Amino acid sequence: MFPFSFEWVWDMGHLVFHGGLWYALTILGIGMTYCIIKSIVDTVKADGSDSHH
Amino acid sequence: MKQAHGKTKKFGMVIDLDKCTGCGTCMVACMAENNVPFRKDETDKRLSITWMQVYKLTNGKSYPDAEICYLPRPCQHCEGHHSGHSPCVSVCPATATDYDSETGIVSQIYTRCFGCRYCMAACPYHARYFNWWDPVWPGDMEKYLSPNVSPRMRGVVEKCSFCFHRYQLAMEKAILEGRHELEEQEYQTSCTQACPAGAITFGDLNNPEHKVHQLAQPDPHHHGRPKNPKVFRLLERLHTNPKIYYFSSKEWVRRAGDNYVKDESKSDHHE
Amino acid sequence: MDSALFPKGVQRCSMGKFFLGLSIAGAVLLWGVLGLFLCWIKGLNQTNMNDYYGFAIWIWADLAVIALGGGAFFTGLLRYIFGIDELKNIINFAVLIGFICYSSALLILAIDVGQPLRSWFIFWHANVHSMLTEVAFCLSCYFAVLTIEYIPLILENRQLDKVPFIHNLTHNMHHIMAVFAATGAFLSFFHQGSLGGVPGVLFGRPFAFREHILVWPYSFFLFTWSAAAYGPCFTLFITWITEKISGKQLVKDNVVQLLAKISGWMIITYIIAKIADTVYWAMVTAPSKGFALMDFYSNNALYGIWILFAEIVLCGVVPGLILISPKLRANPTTRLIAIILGVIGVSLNRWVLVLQVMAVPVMSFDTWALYYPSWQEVATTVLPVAYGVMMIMISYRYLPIFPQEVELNPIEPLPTETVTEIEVDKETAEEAMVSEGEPAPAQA
Amino acid sequence: MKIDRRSFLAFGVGGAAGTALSPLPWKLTDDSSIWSQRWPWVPIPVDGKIGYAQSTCMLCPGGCGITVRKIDDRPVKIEGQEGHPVNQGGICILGMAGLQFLYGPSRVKTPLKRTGKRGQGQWAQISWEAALNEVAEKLGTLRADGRPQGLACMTDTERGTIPALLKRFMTVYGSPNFIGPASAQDAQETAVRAMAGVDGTVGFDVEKADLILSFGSGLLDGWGSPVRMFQAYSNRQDRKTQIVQIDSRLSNTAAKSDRWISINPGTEGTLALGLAYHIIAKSFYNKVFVDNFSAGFDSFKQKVMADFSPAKVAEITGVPADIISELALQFATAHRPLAICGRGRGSAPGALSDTMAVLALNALVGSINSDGGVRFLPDPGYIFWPDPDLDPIALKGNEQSRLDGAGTGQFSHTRSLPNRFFEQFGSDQRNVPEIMLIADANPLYTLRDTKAVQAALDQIPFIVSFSSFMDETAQQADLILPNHTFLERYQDVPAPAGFTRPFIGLARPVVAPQYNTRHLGDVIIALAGQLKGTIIRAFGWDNYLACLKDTLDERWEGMIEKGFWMDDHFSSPSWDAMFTTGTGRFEFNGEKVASDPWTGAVAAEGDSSTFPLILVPYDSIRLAGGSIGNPPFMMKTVAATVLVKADVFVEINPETARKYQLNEGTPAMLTTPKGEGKVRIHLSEGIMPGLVAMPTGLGHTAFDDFLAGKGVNVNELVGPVEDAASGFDAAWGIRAKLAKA
Repeated sequence: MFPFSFEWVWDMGHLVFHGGLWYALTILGIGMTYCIIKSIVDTVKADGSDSHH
Repeated sequence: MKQAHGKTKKFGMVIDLDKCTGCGTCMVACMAENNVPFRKDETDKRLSITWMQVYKLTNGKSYPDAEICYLPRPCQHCEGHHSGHSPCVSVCPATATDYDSETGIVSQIYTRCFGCRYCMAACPYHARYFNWWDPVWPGDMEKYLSPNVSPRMRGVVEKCSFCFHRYQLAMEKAILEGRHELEEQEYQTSCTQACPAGAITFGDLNNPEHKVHQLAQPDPHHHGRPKNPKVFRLLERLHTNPKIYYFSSKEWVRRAGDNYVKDESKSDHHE
Repeated sequence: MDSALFPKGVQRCSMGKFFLGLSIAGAVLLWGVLGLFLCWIKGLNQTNMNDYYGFAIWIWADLAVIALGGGAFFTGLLRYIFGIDELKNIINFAVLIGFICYSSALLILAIDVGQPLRSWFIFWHANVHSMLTEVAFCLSCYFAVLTIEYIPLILENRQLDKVPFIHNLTHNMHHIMAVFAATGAFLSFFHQGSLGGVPGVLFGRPFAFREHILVWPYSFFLFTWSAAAYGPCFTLFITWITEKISGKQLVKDNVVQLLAKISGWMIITYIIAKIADTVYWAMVTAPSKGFALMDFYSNNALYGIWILFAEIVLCGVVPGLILISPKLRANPTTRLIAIILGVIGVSLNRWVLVLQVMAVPVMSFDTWALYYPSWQEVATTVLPVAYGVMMIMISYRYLPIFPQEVELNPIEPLPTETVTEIEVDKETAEEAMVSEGEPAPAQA
Repeated sequence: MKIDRRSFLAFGVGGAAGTALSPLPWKLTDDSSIWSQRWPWVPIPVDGKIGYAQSTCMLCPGGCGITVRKIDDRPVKIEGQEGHPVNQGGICILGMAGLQFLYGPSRVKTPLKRTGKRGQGQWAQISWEAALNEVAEKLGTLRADGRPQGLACMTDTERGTIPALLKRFMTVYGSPNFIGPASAQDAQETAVRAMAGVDGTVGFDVEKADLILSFGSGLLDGWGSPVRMFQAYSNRQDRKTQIVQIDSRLSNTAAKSDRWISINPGTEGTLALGLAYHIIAKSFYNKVFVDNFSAGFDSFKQKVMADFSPAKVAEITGVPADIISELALQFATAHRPLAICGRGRGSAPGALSDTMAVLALNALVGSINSDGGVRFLPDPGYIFWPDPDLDPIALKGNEQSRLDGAGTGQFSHTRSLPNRFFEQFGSDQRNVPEIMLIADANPLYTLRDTKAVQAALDQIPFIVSFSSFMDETAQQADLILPNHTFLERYQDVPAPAGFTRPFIGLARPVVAPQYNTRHLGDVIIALAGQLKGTIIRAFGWDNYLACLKDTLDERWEGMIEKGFWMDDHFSSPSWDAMFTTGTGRFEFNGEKVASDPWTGAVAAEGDSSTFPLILVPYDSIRLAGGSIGNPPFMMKTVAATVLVKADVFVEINPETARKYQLNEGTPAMLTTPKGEGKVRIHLSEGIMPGLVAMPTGLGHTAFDDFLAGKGVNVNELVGPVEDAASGFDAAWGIRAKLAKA
């Protein structure tokens, strides 16, 4: 899974396979992080605007 | 540096089916050498761990023309058609079974295996066995366990290792004596040593001086296919490229080693 | 009693009835859990698997539910990537079914391995050349995607939605759902395919082995294709069951017909490819290894040529033709027959490529190996069904799964409720505003 | 702080998230892999220094040399001893599994005294002192009553110092009833005594013969010294030796032979005489031998010519007349032909005439004491103990006739007749011994008609077993005084079965005794000590080891080193010097054989209308025979066409199956005049139609759960048939019927 495990080989198979894997995981990670941060920001903003009432 | 030094080995066997009497000593020799567990009922052969299994083949003729041939089947230590692409090694998801390019031995790492059994599905020879139960040695039988082979826990796959620990012990001894190469007789598997009929020959298929090479005459241009017309390998047509060669003087036995579509003559498949 | 948790504007059965249903399914679930723990504690000797049947009913169930759960990724792909907007009315349910299927599949895998405590070795010591590694990675990643897709549904529960952060999170997740859906489709393509690769790469098993394109056997592509083709059948089938049980129409006919039509065309194209694959395998691949087609279908008590006919013609060509015919598709009875045949067809395909592979002898002196599951295996295989029923019951009761339900089943507000619901009305209005123009499913 | 629902939730979620992000889950995950790799219930074998110890295997009469691999003091594996004259480094399946006997659950770990009813398996552990006192007291009382002949002793060999000590004990005690085994080996020795006057062992020079004609002998199924036979088989191509197997079943031996000749069961002796007919008729016999060194040839010839004509033999044996003549020609013209007898493993003696017919065949072609022939060896004489003094009680007791009638009158050539021993209990109550000592023998399993043996044992008031294992007979004992196993003791193992040179193997302890057991030799000396008087005076040794060293004398040093003593310079005496019959010649018809030996084949018990089929037991190398049973490793090798769960499979020809509407695997009831057993059907083209073949070695009721309760003991279904010429059990099968169960 990681280059430091002993069965790791720097070959096409590993690059393609783990490339795909880490690519997918990155998208999912970034996507969720974006959603959560944006939601916090939205919530805080909304709270701020609420307090003006 | 000597040329022979570091040369890759390809350990394999030639089993003379004319000589094999089906006595089963190889099976027990293997069990005794490799700490193979046993249970009270071993009659369901699909649950019984026998790294070395002896099959009984019949020629299908009626009494009294019936003939029997016994065929011992250890792990075939397939090489596949490229760099250790054996049926089982290629499918193991956790790298728990590996093809050792130095010796040609297909290893099984019990502590790495998590028991998915994909390798068993992949092996057409049924050479792989699953530990459905925790091993139990009754009485004081734990005392005869050999420290050279670790007993397996429940839930992992095991199989013939060509007594790899014997190779390691022999190499250790050789290296202490300042050698890097083993003599042919220094590394022999337990079944080879035990066979009372002398039906099993074991050695380096790559070494023309070894008896296995002379008997099998593996053809390097055809993935080790035997050049000796009386020698065959099991399921040659599947391209598993096994390292167990069988000798038989009987045509029907050699033909039983593979599958043929009806009316297909043997010569047809030599592609 | 729990009506405050119901989606807006829908009617649900009484709490008692709901709990009765839950406890029936729960009893079955407990039976399954018993089998599961027996397998974990006492080991796989509790099953009737053996050294010939290392893969057995669980792996079939695993492959089957993943294929059937394929409706989720394919509907998602159509909805978010190809922009077929009508499908928003069924995508929630497709996601739910997918979530159930995939979580079940992972659970089954966790029971099936001999050493569950170190099953993570499949990730840690991954052998990238193994189809099973590909399955494990894509399966777990895609399960993460399904979870991400299912979370907003949960968060849309009327009470949860009142929390501003949750409300915002739902909104934002819907907003970029296309990205997740695309990732899901990518992952699904590979794990559905690699599941097909699992038997396809077994070059020691001429019954399973298929020729390769690059590193993938034909069965790789056929599996993906068949999951996409038959998965929607299962979504439609479960929708039909849910409608029958709830006694309401939940999805509009045009949506159902659209999905059925797409499924039909997918099935037809798939089955043509499957026939081509079968012919090539029977005429070229298998004979090159010394096997005639009938070697795989004779000399045993179960696997006759009927199974090939059933899989390809009866449960492939037939449902395909029904579903592409506008007239037959429009007829609820023939449509249902086609959908059920489709579900059977893909399950049969997975059965053949798991269990028959194990059954066929390879060495000329070997014998057929037939097996029947132990009760522990049956229980653990039924467990996901009970779990799925319960998941659907709970989700249907409390979450706005079917966007068209309110429209299709208008209810007269009860007089007692009108008094208390003024506040809620205001919320509904807000919601309606928020929902407008959103790409995500929501109450119409 | 106010804990409301929200903060509680937040706390929970936060806690979960915090835990997830901490190292804890990672640590647990990592640990889980370590736990699952070394559960405490999976043993980790202790490592140590590798060493080797050599000894002699005593699990069968083969006498192979073994090398035991040890880790420190712990034997871990048995292998064949390189360079051993008998097995040349080879080993058989049983020997290979030998350690399972040493450590197995069927060991009797300490002296046991029966507490429940006989055979109930209720025992009290007692001390050696108490056990010996009890036996000595019983022996003393019986002797004081003046009935020393009421003591009987049964062993499974008559050779070596242990049987000699037992026999000596019996003699000084005053009983003639020392009962040894009666196997094919004993039948051969008896025949040689009758025909050649030689009292010794019989060797078969399989390594040098160029044509081996086996009359049903399972050379690859455990006959003789099995490893030696395997080697002779596998090397035969190098020597251009042909092996012809005459057998009613395609046994492993038949399958691996160059030619298999199927024959009606039980008619092997008839075929041998049929071959003799051709050899005599065509004057192919060795005239030098026949004319100068044999006697009785004319009457033999007359008999053969009259009663064993090709047509008649063909009819009886089922072997076509042309094959008989072809075979006779092949045998007579071979350079070094050798005919071998003893059915299967050779555990049953068979009719004396069958053995004599085969010996006569060898004699006709001059294959007696020649290279590649049968060798008549003198007993390896090394037990030269002074004759003991006998007191009047002993003298009187020894005058009584043996209960089995062996060695006297009509059975003058035989040594022991265990089948007769048990049979005669019923006829006269006074014949029942009062005390029975059983060493290494397991008659309740190995003798035919198990039920009758059980009934006989039931009548014996006091049974003492010296078995190392809880075998069938030990289970019926009143007292068990367990011997060390062969891996824990010294013992001489003379004359490996069928070996062609005078030979004594030596078993040496490869491990200290694992349990509270005692060497049988020491127990005999101790018992003699308690009985005092002339009895202890006959045993002038402190212990067994002293006795053994004393007996082996100058051979001892070499044997300790090499593991065996072999007369390297031995050469068989020439024909003119070897026969010690009255005529000094080889007697074709035997000397002092009471009834006419050439009466033809023994019929199977039972009438053919009730029992249309014939049950033939068959031996296989994967099922241990004799008094011990299969160890667990060997059970793993038993095919699923032989045993499934508790059901044994009988082999029948598909033709027979069709006739009785049976299929592969059908459960059936096999009935014989002696009993019935639940079996299942295995169809085989390797068995003659009309026969039912059943494996020996199953159906144990003792030992451990790995062996007991599986299949049927074929000896329960087959009864003995007494051979008129020798008293041996001549049964080779029994009539039977099969019906769907």
